[in-house]
Amino acid sequence: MFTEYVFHFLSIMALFSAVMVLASKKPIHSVLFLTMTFFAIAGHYVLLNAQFLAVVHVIVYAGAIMVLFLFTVMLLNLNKDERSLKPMWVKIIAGIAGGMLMLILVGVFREYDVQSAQDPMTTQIGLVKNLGKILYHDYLLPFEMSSVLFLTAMVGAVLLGKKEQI
Amino acid sequence: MLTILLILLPLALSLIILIFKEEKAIRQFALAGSLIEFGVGVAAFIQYKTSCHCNLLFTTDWLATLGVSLKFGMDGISLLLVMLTTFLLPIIILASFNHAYSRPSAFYSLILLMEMALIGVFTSFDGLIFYIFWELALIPAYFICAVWGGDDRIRITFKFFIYTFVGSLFMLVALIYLYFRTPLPHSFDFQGLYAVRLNPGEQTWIFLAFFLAFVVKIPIFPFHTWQPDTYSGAPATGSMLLAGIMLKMGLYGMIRWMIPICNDAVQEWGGVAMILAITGIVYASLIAIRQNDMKRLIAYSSIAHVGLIAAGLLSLTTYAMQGAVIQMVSHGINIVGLFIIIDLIEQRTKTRNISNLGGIARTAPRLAIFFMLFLLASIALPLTNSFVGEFLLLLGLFEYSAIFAAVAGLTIIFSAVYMLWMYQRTMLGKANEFTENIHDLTWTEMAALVPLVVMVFWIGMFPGLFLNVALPDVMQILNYTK
Amino acid sequence: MSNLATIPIEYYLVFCSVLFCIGVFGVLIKRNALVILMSIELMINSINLLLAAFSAYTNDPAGQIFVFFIMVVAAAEVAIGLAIVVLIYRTTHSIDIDVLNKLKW
Amino acid sequence: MKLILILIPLLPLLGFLFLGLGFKSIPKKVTSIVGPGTILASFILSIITFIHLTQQAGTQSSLFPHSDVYTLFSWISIGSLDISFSFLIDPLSVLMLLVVTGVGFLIHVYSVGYMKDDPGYNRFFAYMNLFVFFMLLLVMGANYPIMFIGWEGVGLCSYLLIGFWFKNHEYNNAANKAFIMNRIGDLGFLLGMFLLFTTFQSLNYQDIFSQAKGMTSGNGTLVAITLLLFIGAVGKSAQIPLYTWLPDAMAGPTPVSALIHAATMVTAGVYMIARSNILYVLSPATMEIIGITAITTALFAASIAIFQNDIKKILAYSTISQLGYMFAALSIGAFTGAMFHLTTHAFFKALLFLAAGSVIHAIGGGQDIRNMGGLRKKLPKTYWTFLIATLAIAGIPPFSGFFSKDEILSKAFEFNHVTWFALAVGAFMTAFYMFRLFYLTFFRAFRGTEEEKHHLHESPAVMTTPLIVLSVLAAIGGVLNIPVLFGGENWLSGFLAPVFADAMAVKVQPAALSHATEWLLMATTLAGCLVTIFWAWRRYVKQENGLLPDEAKRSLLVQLISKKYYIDELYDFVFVKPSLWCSRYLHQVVELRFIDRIVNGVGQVVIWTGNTVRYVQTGNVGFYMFIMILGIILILFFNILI
Repeated sequence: MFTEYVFHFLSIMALFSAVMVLASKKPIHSVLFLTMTFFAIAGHYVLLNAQFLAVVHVIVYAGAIMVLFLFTVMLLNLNKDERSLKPMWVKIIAGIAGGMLMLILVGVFREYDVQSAQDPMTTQIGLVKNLGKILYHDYLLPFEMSSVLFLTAMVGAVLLGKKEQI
Repeated sequence: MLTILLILLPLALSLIILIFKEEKAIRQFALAGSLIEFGVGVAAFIQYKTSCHCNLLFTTDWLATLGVSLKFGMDGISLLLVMLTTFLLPIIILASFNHAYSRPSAFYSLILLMEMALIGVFTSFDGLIFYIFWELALIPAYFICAVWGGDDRIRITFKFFIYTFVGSLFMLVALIYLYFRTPLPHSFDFQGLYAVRLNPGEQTWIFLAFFLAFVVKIPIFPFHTWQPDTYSGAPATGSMLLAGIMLKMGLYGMIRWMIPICNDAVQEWGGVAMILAITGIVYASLIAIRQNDMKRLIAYSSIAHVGLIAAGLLSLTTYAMQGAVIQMVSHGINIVGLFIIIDLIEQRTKTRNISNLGGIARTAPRLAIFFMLFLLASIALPLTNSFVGEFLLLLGLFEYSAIFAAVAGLTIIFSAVYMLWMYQRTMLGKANEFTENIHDLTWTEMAALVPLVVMVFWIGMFPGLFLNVALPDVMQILNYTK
Repeated sequence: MSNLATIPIEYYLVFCSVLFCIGVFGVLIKRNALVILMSIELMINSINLLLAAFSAYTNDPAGQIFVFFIMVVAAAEVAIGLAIVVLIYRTTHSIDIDVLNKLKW
Repeated sequence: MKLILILIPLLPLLGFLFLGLGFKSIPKKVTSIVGPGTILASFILSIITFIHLTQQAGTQSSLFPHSDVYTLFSWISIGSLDISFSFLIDPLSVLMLLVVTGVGFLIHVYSVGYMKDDPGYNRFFAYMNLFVFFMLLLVMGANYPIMFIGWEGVGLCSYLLIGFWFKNHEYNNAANKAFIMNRIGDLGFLLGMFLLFTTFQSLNYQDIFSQAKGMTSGNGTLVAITLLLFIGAVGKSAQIPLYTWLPDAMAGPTPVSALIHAATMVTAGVYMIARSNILYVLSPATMEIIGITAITTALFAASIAIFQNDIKKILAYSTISQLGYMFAALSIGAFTGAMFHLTTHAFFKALLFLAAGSVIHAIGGGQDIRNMGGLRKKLPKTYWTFLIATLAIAGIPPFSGFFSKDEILSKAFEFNHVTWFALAVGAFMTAFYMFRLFYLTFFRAFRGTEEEKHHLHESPAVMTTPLIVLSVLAAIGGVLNIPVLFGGENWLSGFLAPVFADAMAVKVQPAALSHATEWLLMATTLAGCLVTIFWAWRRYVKQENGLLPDEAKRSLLVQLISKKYYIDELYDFVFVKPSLWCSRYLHQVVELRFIDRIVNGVGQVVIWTGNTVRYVQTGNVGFYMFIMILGIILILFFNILI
């Protein structure tokens, strides 16, 4: 029962802060609310006994990505109010679209019948040890490749951010 | 092994040639390379004739999970066409020496690449590989025409490219469909594709898809309109490659893929297709009568000739099939000869218009003699190569339907009309300001033409060698239709 | 823990769908490129979570590995994306996507 | 023996290759030896073959008596189609061999003189040798395809030689016309061959004829075959409706007209039908068609000849008319008569042409007989030889033409009186126009220009010697087949009998004529001929003003005839113009405006679509995303539905 409460708490927190990301007028508020969402999701990971992911998630998202967002907002002084939101009809259409998408997603997933072979709370696959084994054994090449990807992204970001014309 | 060498050698040459800078070196290298390639072709021919009849097969897995293997080989029909390709290439290269093409290394590299692709088309025994080479051949052709062509080349070449490309996409669809009908594990191997049993409805669709691809390439009326434009817009070398060898791809495709795979549909719809082809013969011949551009005239005559070949193929008789095979070779030789002649005239007089020419026989008699020889060959005079082909084609057609043969036979009248008209207006009569001071053939030019003439008469007088090479395979193809 | 305490996977499905749709909604209504990027992060996260959930429920580590890789890609994406935003801002002094519509027909 | 047979056609071919490849570097003297020399050698070899054959006669026991087939190599061989390069030697082909090489040799010798100053001297002999080669293939071939090789080959040489003086486009047009008309016939021949093959599964004479022997008369397939082959003969031998090329073909040098367009090539059709005699005998319907065509041609061409003024054109129409005689003879089954007339015709018509050439040579190029006259004194040798030839063609005994024509006429009378009458009228007309030509050319005063008059001279010996030899042949050629009536033994009939034996066995023989009837017929025709000759003499030698009739005064019919019945114009109007128009129409309208427009239209539709649809790319990212979401929704939605 306890886990269920935790689940509901985390879910509501995530959804609330997600909505607030959109509702805030200032980008800086959005960023902060987004950080909250991420923490809630990290909680979910813990709940699924995926500790490794939880840690990585916090480090990458809350640590790295959010900092990037914050830096961007602050350094460029972007933290202005949105002068004009999109017109109302766009919002309505967007709402309808998003709602329909949700309905359909839920509809699709309803068909899905998972045979839970494992209690998610006790599964061991999420532990660092197990994941590490798999990551360094079965997925060694992609893992190494991802470092190349990072390198590329880094070079790209630096090049793009340079002041002078390339 | 020789088969794969035949494919790889031009590829290697086409890459190596890019490092040369000097034009002369490039030309000599290209010529020498193509001659070596011809030597390899001859070696393959001898090996095929003397020892094995083993199809000179080369197989290695490529995309094993997809059932695609690099399977190359040559049966008699492929062998003849490969021989034609390797034989014509040095001649085409030699004939291009008079032109100062810009960026020669790229030009000759493309020519050699094209040779590789063409040989690939003729030797691949795997559906997907066949398709890949089929499209690969289009790329060098496109660039040769689009970069070194004449006026309005971009538009013309684009039309040519899109037209033939769209046609071949249908073939790809057909091949993939067949692929999924092969028993598990799926395979593109031609034996496997032959073995697919299709119901009549499917056959018709597959037939249509193949037919569309080949009919555009051949080309058969009314899908031919890209051809006269392309021939007249392409550089001389490009026209020779297109007309001499590339047209044969479509006909070869018919023999290798369409007839064995959709045999019932060919029998059912062949009549309609033949009517198209035969209409094309008369239609193109009639149009050729009034053409003023020599290249266009030859283009229309070529439509008539290949129309006859296609009609013969579709009649599914042994004679016509044999005739088609031999005529493919002959047509390649003759049309390259004619294009060389036209090119020589154009170089000397700076015009291709029949109305501007005349009296060349007086100023350049050797040129006139060679022109006459190729002309005779192309109007199928007995003892020249085309006669053997057209005789067999018409005989086969006659077995299928006497009416078809009679109408298709009109080509021998019409071809005489337009060819002699062209000869008369260009070679005979009085010389004018264009033709007064032209010089006769040089030794290099003769060197390009003489081998062609030798082949014209060799095939014309002793066709046995060539017929025997192809006969067993023709019979085998026909067996699929029974 | 007993089976009674287990959270049905449908909960995760619904939760993630809702989170995803919020992200979609955000993408649709916002004009600020930064916030749109954030919304995309939201969507990615909802998917990550779902993957992890399925992985846990079916005891298949591949799902979690993929989450890991998605994070890698997302980090790279954000880095590049923000760099582009910065660049755009520098050249146009705006990150309003309704203004950034030069790339058309 | 085989070697000899190979050499017979090979020698002219080698001659051609030597002269052709040697081009202009060969001195004229060498050419004058090589050119006729190869033909002479072939002629000698032909004589050897002839002797060989006559000695062998009777000792043969093969299916095909008195014949040998010599196979050189297999030409085209696929399945049951086995065409070998083989020669058939039987009386018929040997007769043709002798005619072709013999007359050919004389004409070659003549050409040495006639073409002496022509810049294309080597080329001329090269073509002539090539012609002889193909003609020999035609007559020696043991199957239809080999005959067809020769058939087309002689057509080619004819084309090359008619257009020999290629600077003049009129000559070239004539050459083209000849080749194309021949090609029309060739298509018929080709189709006939196909039908033969599909019927008999072979193209060898022996196989076909031995099978055909067993077929019933009037068999539909046979009729079709023979008709198709006859189309080929019509083209090659200039019968109605494909005759108009022959008069135009006179554009070539005169020896060419003599060799190709009188003595040999144009008789190929006759040879072919004689060769296929058994097929024709079994197709009475075809025979009737041949008969009608032939008699019409004979009379029609003769009537045109009466009003022509060009010396060579008259001879050309005369050739057409005489060929009509030969076909008429074939149509009534008188194969020997046809071959006999072919032979004598080769002699006297070659002679006529050569003599005419001598006349033209003397005048310096002019061919209009209205500008000739009085040449009897200046050109005595030509005059006498021409006279002999004219008498021969007019059918005056004892010259060769009399015997051959008489044989045809008497056979015609056996067959059908109307046929006889028509042919007899034709004979009278022949006598008339030939003597008109003769009188106008050689009698009365010279009517040409002073310059021409000054130029007049007898031709050199190299030209007159062949004339004399031919005139001897034309005079005594009749001995080949002197009828029983004159105490002869019909040698030629006996010689050729084996070839026609099967046909004769099948054919219903009408009752032989009594000697009295034969005498009567002979007398009738002879009298008629003499009367017309006399009339011509009255009109063209005696009557002062009748010499050059005023064009305007001519009656409508005469004008029609003198314009050659406007057949050329008719063909131009019915065939040439429409096909040119058709060509233009197809290209301008169907090709460019219709087919190409559809093709380009497809491209334009694509471009238009692209132009229209690209406005969807508004550049508004929100809009793109909206569309994307919509797409996802739709995909998922349909996924549920399906």
